[in-house]
Amino acid sequence: MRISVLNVSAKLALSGFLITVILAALSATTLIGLLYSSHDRGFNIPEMDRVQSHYSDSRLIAAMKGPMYQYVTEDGDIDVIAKWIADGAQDDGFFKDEVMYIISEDCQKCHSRNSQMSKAITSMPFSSYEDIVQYTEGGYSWTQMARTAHIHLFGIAVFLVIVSMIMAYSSFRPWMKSLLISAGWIALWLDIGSWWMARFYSGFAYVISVAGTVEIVAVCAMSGLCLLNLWCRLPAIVLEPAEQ
Amino acid sequence: MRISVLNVSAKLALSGFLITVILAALSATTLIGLLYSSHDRGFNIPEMDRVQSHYSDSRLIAAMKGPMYQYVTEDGDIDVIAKWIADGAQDDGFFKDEVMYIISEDCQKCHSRNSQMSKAITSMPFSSYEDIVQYTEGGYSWTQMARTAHIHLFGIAVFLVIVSMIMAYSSFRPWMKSLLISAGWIALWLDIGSWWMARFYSGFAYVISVAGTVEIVAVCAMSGLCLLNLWCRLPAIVLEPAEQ
Amino acid sequence: MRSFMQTPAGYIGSLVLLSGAALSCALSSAVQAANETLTSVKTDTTIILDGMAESAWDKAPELSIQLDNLPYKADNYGGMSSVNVRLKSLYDEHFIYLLVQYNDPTKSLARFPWEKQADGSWKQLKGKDQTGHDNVFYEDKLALLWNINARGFAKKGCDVACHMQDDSGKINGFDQTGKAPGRKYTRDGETIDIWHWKSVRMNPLGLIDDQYIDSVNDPAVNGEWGRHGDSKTGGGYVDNVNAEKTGPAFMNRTQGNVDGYTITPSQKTPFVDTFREGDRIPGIMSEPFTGSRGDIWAKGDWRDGRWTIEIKRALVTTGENAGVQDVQFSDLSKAYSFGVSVFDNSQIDHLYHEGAYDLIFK
Amino acid sequence: MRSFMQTPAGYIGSLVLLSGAALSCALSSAVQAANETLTSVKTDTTIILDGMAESAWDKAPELSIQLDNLPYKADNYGGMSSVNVRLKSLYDEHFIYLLVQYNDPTKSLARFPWEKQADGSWKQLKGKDQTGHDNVFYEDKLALLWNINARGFAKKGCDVACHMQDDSGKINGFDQTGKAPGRKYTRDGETIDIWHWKSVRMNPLGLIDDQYIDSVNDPAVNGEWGRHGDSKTGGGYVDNVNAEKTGPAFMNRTQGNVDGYTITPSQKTPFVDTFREGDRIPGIMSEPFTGSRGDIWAKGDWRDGRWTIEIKRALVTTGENAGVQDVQFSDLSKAYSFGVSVFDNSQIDHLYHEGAYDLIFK
Repeated sequence: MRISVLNVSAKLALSGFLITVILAALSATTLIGLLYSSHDRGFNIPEMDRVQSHYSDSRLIAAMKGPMYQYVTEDGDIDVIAKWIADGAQDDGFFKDEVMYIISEDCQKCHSRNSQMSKAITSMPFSSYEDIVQYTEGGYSWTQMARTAHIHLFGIAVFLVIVSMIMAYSSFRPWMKSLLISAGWIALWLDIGSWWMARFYSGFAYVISVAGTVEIVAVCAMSGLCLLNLWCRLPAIVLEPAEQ
Repeated sequence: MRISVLNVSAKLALSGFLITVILAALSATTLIGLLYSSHDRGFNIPEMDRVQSHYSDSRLIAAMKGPMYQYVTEDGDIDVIAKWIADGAQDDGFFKDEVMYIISEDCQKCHSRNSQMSKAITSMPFSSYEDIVQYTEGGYSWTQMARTAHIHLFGIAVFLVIVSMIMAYSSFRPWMKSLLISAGWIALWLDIGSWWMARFYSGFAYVISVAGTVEIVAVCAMSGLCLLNLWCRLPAIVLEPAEQ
Repeated sequence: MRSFMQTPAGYIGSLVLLSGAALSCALSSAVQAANETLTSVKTDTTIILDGMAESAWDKAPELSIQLDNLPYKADNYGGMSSVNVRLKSLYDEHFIYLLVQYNDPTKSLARFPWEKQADGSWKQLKGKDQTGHDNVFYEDKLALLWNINARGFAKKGCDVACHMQDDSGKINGFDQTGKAPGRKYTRDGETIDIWHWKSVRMNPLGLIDDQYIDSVNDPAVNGEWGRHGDSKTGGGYVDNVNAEKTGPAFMNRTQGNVDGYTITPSQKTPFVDTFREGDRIPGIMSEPFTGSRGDIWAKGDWRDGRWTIEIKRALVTTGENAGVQDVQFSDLSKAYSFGVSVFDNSQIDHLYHEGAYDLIFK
Repeated sequence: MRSFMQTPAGYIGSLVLLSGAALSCALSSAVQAANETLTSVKTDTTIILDGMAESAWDKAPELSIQLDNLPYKADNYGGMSSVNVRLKSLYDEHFIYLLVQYNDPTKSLARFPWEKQADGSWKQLKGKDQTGHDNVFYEDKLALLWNINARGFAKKGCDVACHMQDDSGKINGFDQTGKAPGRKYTRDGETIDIWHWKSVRMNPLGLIDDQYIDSVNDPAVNGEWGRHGDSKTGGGYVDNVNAEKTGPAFMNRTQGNVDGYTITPSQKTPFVDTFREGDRIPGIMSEPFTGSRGDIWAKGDWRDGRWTIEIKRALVTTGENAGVQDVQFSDLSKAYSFGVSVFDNSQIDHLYHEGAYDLIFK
């Protein structure tokens, strides 16, 4: 069976689905661009340091790089604190001499139980090791990960199996079909798996970006190719030999 | 038609789907284990009293049994407040004499607009009947239930119909296919229905647990069996006689 | 097994077995942890109350308690926001002994002293907060609360006696705005014993102010609500102020004592002004309590940023109203619930812990 | 191309190319936004310092800065909670000029005045807050802070010099409870220039109090910590109080001047009490600073709810320690970071903005 031999109604049904999937993929891409760039409108290329920060940085570092950046005296200060966290965030001499100095210069004025500054955050004091260490764990928690993963895996599985099956019954060469279908599923697992792995090694942020890109490209490619196959005559070069 | 006779592309498409469903089911199980246990990492067995409290207790009682338990003078105090809620949580003499006394002794020191205690929660005062009554409704409200149920029913229906259809066209014995497919759907209805029923009788928390377990087992079993059927030779004992 | 699994009934059976196993695990509930305990160990050595831990204390196990809560934010509180208190206990045939140690960077003794001004007049130094209580010119204090028969004390600790202002500034219906952030009282018929160690007023005399909390919850009955001193036959504190209230009435015979921020009977001398600007004279005079209120002995010593306090009391007291006002360690197989609190140069704002601890005898 | 795409390797290659392109875009990082700038424009007109903006100012572009933060909540602060400050700048061969304008509904000048009481005695009016600083009987002030070489100033502005009490009321380890909510000091070897305009004490003399911040962070070294007046050869403020501290020592020759809440040299007259109840006499006397501390000229005028202040200083100063204490506009191609702050009848509580602004010359 081939989708090209379906009746017109069925072709319309599949086409509606495939076009909607492409629109949804564009929306998702837009969302990712907004979340990982400093812009709040338009289509944006995600900024790698933000992706990395979201998936692997502790709340403390993410805040210093993000919303609290204006209060950081120099970028090197963030590196000092990141080094301390990477070394295990211990209550050691380095913490007392280096980290607390930066915290007291850059954070404590507002992050203090008694602060009366206009932007005081008395509920999140940074006065002691105990106050600070709770913001040093990086990336997704187990609960966040489990919640986000189950929603995305179920949701993506459902539309991707339909796209894949349409692709499987298109007239393209078998290697093209197998390649795109496999790429879609494997990229999905790599992407979501890396959300979690980035917590342990920030390099997985690159896997997230590449796998996410492959995922979007594979979905859009399959949808686009199937649409062509439904309504157009295709050049022989892309078709399965039996179809030529 | 049998799924075992599909072309390789289609087998890849279905396999990607089935593996993703199993991964998603594992994520959901992890999430449930984290939500209903006292742990914040790893894979956990849900604790029954937490399940029961989540689905049937009011927020006030759930807090007194859970995170705020250390501030409750005696367990009997929880029963007094539970009785008041069971009787309709009215602004009556019982409320003024018994309930407010317990609230003032056990809660108000921190739950007060002006509290300066170290653990003050000024944003959630318990000073008056109006302050308190909003935390007395048990379990899911109609709105919460309608919202949560429609999301889960639509979402689960879509992936479960695909899993079921793949199962239906597998080579297994008809009774196995019918059993697993029925178990999946019936467990779903029992599970979500009990979310609501537990509001009236907390024993339904057991139904939620059993039905949820059956649901997960059925989905994973169908997915696993279909994967085997797609790529392996199976022993005759499990196959439909015509296939042997 | 094969034939069992082959039937629908067998299959359902397996499923049920599986879910049952999962469920039974789920049903096992967590065990609640018991209170942490301070173990009192029998001793046959004489314990000398001098604020220094002799070797006899080495055999007593230590209980460490973190105090990191304050009941209110005094606007001029400059004290510690958390402190770790370490406790040990010994006992012999007649007495129980406690050793209390905690770090406090400041030895605070200047409790409402008189200070001579540039113009020759005298001024009593005070630093009141928004509730009218001092956190600047006060003294270091420590309180141990022992449950006598208060409901919930074994679980919630001192908190059962603590009543803070409600949203309208009232406690039990009485407006306390600007008067007190909270008051202490129990439920009807319940009492709690307080061992209130005061570094200025009682430490020089080697005593603790033995107090208790009962259910008085009306300031017309008692200005301190449920807080009372134990029954006494004599002794106590008097403000050191002349009839015109313009200066002190008495002074210490030897003014060189830097810790002398109270006037003890042996030091008491009529005031003669031969002082220079900035000189200080105690604002209070102390005489030893006699009777039930003076039946706990204690001596604290501050050294290198740390208070060490040794305490001694009869296991069973026999003073007036001892049954109501004092905890009685009459059954050494029982656990006795207590709480501990530190006042860092503060009149009422105190560092406390949540819950209660248990004292047991071994 | 056709044959390339036809092979599996070619197909994979295309995919990799695509993702690579997306990724390289993703790696490009965002450019940080520069500070907003105040542009100083060259003028050949003589600017008259009178607190009124002549037409020469029309050609200078305006920078508007919103100040809407306060460092602490003074318990008797009644001033503005936000204000918009508008700045312009001109320069000529030797001098830089600044025009500062902001709305302030109250002209506050009554800085610690003496007031005659009903019984004929004199009382100096004060209204101190919880930190011992006045917000009731004080004066309107403005401060411009110019970076000399402080790390981070170009990004964080005045904040780099600001140190507030920590949770235990300490700054750099020194207890500041009841003394000051915060202190100003820099890191070792760094200084910041302060142009501190004071409407009562210096405005009548047409000067600004030229100060600076250095790294002194110990009150034993300097009671004002890092804050200092520039080096001076004479002049300054003296409290107007008699030897008995019961009343003023001097008064203004003509008492009719409503703005006369300081006594200038030309007005200074020994105090003779011919006054009636409620009459006021300045609590302070001012003489013009000479030397580096007096090398900035300024005049402010309050009219219809708005302060207008004109300021003039040499582009390059040459007084004692000018290199350390003064910002030097020696390279007109450079950007000079600054911050601005308004004190609405407040001794230390000031409206400030976050970050820094840049002055450039065109």
